[in-house]
Amino acid sequence: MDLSFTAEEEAFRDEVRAWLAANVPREPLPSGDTRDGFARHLEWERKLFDARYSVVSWPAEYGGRDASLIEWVIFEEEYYRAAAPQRVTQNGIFLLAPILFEVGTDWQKDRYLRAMASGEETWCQGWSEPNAGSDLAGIVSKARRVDGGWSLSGQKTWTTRGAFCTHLFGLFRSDPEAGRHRGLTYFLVPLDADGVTVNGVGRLDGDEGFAEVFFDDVFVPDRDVLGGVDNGWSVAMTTTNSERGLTLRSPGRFMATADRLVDLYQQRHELADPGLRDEVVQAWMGAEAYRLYTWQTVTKMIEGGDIGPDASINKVFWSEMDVKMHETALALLGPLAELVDTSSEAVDRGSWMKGFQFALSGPIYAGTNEIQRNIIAERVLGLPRR
Amino acid sequence: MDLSFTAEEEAFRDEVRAWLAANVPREPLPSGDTRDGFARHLEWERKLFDARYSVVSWPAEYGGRDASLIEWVIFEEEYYRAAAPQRVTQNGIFLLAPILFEVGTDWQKDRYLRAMASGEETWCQGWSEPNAGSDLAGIVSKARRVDGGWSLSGQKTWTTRGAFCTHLFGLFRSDPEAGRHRGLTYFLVPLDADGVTVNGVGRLDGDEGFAEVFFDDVFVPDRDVLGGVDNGWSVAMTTTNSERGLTLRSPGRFMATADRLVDLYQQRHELADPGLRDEVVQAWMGAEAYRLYTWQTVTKMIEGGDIGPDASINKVFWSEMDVKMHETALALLGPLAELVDTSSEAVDRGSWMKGFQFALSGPIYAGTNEIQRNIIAERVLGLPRR
Amino acid sequence: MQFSFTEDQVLFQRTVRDLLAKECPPEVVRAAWEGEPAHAGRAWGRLAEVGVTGMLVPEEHGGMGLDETDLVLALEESGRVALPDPIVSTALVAAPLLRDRAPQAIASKWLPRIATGDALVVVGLDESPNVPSADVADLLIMQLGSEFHLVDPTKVTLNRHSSVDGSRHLFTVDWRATDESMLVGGEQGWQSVNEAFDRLLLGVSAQLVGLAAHMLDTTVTYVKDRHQFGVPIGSFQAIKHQLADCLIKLEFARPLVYRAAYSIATTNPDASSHVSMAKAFASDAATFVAGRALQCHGAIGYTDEYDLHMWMKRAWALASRYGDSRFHRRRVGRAIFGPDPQTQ
Amino acid sequence: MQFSFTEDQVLFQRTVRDLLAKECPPEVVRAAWEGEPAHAGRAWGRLAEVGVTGMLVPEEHGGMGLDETDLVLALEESGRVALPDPIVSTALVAAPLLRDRAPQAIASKWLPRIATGDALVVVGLDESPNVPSADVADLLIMQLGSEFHLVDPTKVTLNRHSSVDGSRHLFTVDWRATDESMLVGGEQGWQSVNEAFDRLLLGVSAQLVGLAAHMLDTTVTYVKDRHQFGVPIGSFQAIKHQLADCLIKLEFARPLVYRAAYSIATTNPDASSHVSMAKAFASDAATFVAGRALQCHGAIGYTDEYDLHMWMKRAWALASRYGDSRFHRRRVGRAIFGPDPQTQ
Repeated sequence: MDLSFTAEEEAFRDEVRAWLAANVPREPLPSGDTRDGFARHLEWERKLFDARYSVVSWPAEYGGRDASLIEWVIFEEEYYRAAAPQRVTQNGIFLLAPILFEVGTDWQKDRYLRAMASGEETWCQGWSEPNAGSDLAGIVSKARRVDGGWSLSGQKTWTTRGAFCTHLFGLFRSDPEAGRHRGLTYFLVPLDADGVTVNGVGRLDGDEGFAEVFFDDVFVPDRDVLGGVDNGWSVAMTTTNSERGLTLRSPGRFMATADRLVDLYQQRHELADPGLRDEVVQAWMGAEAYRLYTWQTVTKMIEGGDIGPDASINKVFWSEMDVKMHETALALLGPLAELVDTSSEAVDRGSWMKGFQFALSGPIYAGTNEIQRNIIAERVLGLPRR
Repeated sequence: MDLSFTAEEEAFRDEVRAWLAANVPREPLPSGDTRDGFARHLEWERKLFDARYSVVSWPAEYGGRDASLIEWVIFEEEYYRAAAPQRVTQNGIFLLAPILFEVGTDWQKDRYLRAMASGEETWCQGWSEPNAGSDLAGIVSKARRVDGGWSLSGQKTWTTRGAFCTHLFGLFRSDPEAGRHRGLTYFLVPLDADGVTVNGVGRLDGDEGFAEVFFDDVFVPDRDVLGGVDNGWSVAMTTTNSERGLTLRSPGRFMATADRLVDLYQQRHELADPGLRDEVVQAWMGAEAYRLYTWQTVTKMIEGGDIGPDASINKVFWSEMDVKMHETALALLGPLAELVDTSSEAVDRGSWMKGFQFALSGPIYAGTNEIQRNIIAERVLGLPRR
Repeated sequence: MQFSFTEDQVLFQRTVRDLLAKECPPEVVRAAWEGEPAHAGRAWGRLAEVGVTGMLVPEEHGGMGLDETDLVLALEESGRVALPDPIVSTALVAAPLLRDRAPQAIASKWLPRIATGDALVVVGLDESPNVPSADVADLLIMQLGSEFHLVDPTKVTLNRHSSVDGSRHLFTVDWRATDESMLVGGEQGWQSVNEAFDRLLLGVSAQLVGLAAHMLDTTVTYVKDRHQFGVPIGSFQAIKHQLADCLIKLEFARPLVYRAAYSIATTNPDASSHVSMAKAFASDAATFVAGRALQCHGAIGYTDEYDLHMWMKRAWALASRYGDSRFHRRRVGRAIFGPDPQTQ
Repeated sequence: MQFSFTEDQVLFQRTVRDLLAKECPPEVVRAAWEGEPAHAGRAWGRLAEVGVTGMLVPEEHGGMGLDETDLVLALEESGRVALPDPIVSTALVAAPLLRDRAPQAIASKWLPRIATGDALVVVGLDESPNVPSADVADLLIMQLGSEFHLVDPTKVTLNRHSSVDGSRHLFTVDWRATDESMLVGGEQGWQSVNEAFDRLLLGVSAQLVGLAAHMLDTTVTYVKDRHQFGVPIGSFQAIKHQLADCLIKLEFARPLVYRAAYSIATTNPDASSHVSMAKAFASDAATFVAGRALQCHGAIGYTDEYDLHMWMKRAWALASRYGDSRFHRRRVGRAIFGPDPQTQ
């Protein structure tokens, strides 16, 4: 056990911190889940890429720095500490790229990774359908064999930032005869292909960040099948682990929230209930626990271990902690909690209420927490399925 | 809506209060769930009976006062406010008697009710078996037809105060061919009958209050079948409603706990976390909510309504509130919480820790809270069974 | 002791429910989100017709001359449909304030108009400087310390604020007190301010219960209908237990709200404590149900096309305003323990 | 950055686990309940043989000369079996106190005996006047304000107190300080007291994690086996989710405990905060798991014939002693916010 950082790691941290201090926009960007904000975020992503900070852990040939997992976590800690913008490229970088590295062809890697890292091409996830949410095996969108490739038809829904992205990765039913989890294939699809229609859908937090995507006889060449025909389920489960696991929710995010909550408490504590101090400390400790748990996981991965269903433990913890932290903040705000404007009365432009609403999506997306608890009980504790 | 009491009701309250003030033992009796304590409690029950306070709502011919439901709740409020002893006769009076009144024969009522009210005969409930807990339909103890009656064989378990009582009421399988809920019969059995063996079992709170009861070819005459042969399930469900409902947990109990908690807070608040004040107030308000909910229920019953599955809502609420109240008390005690002796250091002779352990049985007995929530969801909200 | 509503009261609740289901469907709430001022729909007129706005207005002024136990169920219904109109302010706060404190001339001017639905009266308390629906008020009654003043809405400047609930149109009101504008002051003034606050709390608590009931109903319907893994998701125990918990919270908040109505109607000396208990339990019930409703809906609940979010946001706004549940536990605590020992 | 135990450390944990499974089965805990003094079984001798008691004793005194990260997993195992012996006090608190503060003669007298298992040393802190296992101590080290004193157990009067955990034999110790008895005092004394408290917290936290792990394991086994409604109760989602929650609490408490061990071993200036976080999370995890374990067992868990209750009660005792989770959050709060603003 050694919880200190090497001189190289500390130097990397200093370098990242200095660059962020010099480059992070002074004023927060508009939400990346709106059309205008998305474009503004892409400018920032480009800046990150040019400084080789957009994908630090990737190989240099795709725009990365070959950074270690430890350096990656350090980068993320600094990124959130600096209150740098949300990554609108995250679904590509964190969900698709790990699979491309694992099962993608050389053609696919060369074609897609660098453009993803630079933000030139942006990816959304096409998994959920109107009748396939928690039960992904209920997917009915079809892939029909045609000359030189496949023809896709059907509908995807709740596609985050789907209205602004250039590409979609998703599952389609390629063998209608096969069982629920079999006969699915994973495709890479440009959203400007003929037959694709994208409709933006508003979210409860006021952003237009969802989309419905319709496929009407959309041609996809064979080279854009990822991980083999009819093999989509096992490929998708790889993604699920990384979506649920540490990659999408780096501890820096919650440490930054906890620090803001401590500041808020210091501003508001004379007006607020004395019991809230206990909740603020609990939130702060929760972020610390999450940080340590992550270091444990990172060490395990470096030592060759696998995250596996532990990712579900992780996901339930951070998603419910995130909700709780924001609830504590709203309690500190009391009657001001509802204000979401930029007046002097509203605290932090109503960002806590906005953040609360965003946090509420945590226990739902990437597999609801009900599904995660089933996974923990069945795959980790070994309780019997029904 | 009229939340005031009539002059008669107020007079009844004053009379009860005065009698209790004059008669409740100054020193708490030893626990009624021990052999010695049980005997001491029976002395008290006799005193109550002699003053016609043991079963105020029963007809005068069985030792009651024909009191209204409202007077009964008033009596209970005063009883707990006076910190009067736990009722060791409660399983007979609150669980069996309502059924005797409803489906019992005249012979049964004359034979059993008065002796029950006086504490001369004491009743325990024989439902659970080693493999029939939440799933009561899993009962396997048998009743075999014999000349003039029935022969009982099998084992009952977790029988509260079974080691000290004189009689048992319980379910036995009279028709082995019938389905799970059918073919059960409800019997009244003296525990000194030939073939009955009772073994006391200790509980986690240190009392010997459980028993296993073994039946080896025990003869019961036909006149001690309650509610008809093979009709035991529907008879039992009547009991379940009253066990889960208001009769067993009168609001006075929680109001008294809340008042003690307020006192404890006033003693300890300088040492305790400031946030505990909020919890103490919440506990006090919870008891108040329970009291009002009970008045609503009582009004409904007086107006001819039925409690039905609402009893499950009631049971989940009070049982979890009771645990929470005791947890708050233990938090107020902090490092002294573990002390259960009579030293000056231990607060209230460790009664909060004892009460905490007792409270923990609430979400388990009389149908676990998991079963209760199923009932609420299926029978009140109408959600589909699986 | 009789803790139930009369048959007439229950029948009246049913009338109001049917009326609001027709006149205040989700599209009306959505219109308020789009900027349509509160009171734009036909609900107000119909509520006045059946007697809701004038429930507390004396009969000689054209009202029903009834009390808060008659009104509370109608307000619960106004919560159930997330009515954007200032019904609590007009019917439950302003009407009795004018009834009890206004000189005859003023009472005769405004009370009949409240009863007929022709006047919306909005009360602004110091406690909550963001006044909802001030833009549609025919009369503003503004608190200034121990005083209430009658303020002509045409003579004030309004500044719009944004609530997370877009159908709540909030304003700060820039107004000037004059000797003529004072309705009540001094000792009586403080009493009026406290009464107004308590009434506001009662009304908001009733609405929170109605909001919670609607969210629970909607979710029960959804989980019966929505299938995953080949079965309705409402057949999963994890869903069942969440919704059972919602019902428990709701069922134990209700009697506190009804008791608060009774205590105000009977001028119980503990009425302030009673409304605080109601507000605390109703706030917690509504925010709890909102959270579980969203979770049981999943992604569809997270869209703004689906109506649920409008109810959730109303619940968040009302639960946190006018004292959240912690605030009201502190208020009840002062009744139990005596003045706040903030020093402990 | 490498947050894991070495292969040797994990292997050693396994050795200790096997040893304790054999030498401290539930019957040993039950015997302590029946009044058998702690340390009556063979576990202590075997723990000494493999090096647990002398883990922090320098090699020149016959110990292993290792650190807290080497010891913490063994202490977790001592919690898993609810070991009644004073292992935390002897191995984790007394040994380094004597090592760092005692004059050579005293160190040479006691440290080798700790390492061989011949001496049980019990440390009594002012914070917790009920000292467990004082009746079996070969040496008492008693705090008096800023001082620690070495006290001969044959020269004290012990008064027994009862814990809800009958296997915890608690005593108040009536003793007299003399000039000769003082081990350390003054500024160094305060430092020693704080270090001793932090070490005690670390040990208790590790035991709480072990207790929680055992209760969860036991419950998982039970719910797989117990059938109701024709299926194992562990197949019900309501049971699954409760136990999933237990695992989550446990898994997030663990890294805090391990980090606290590391921080003490490396004399991190924030070590006190780190042990407080560990104690808070471990206490909450253990009491949560205790509650869920009982609920998932139902009535059988409520009997004293079944072993579960002994683990639950140890968990309740250790969670509430030496500062409960609220106490430690306040302690961490002082590190975050500065001195307690008790006046806010």
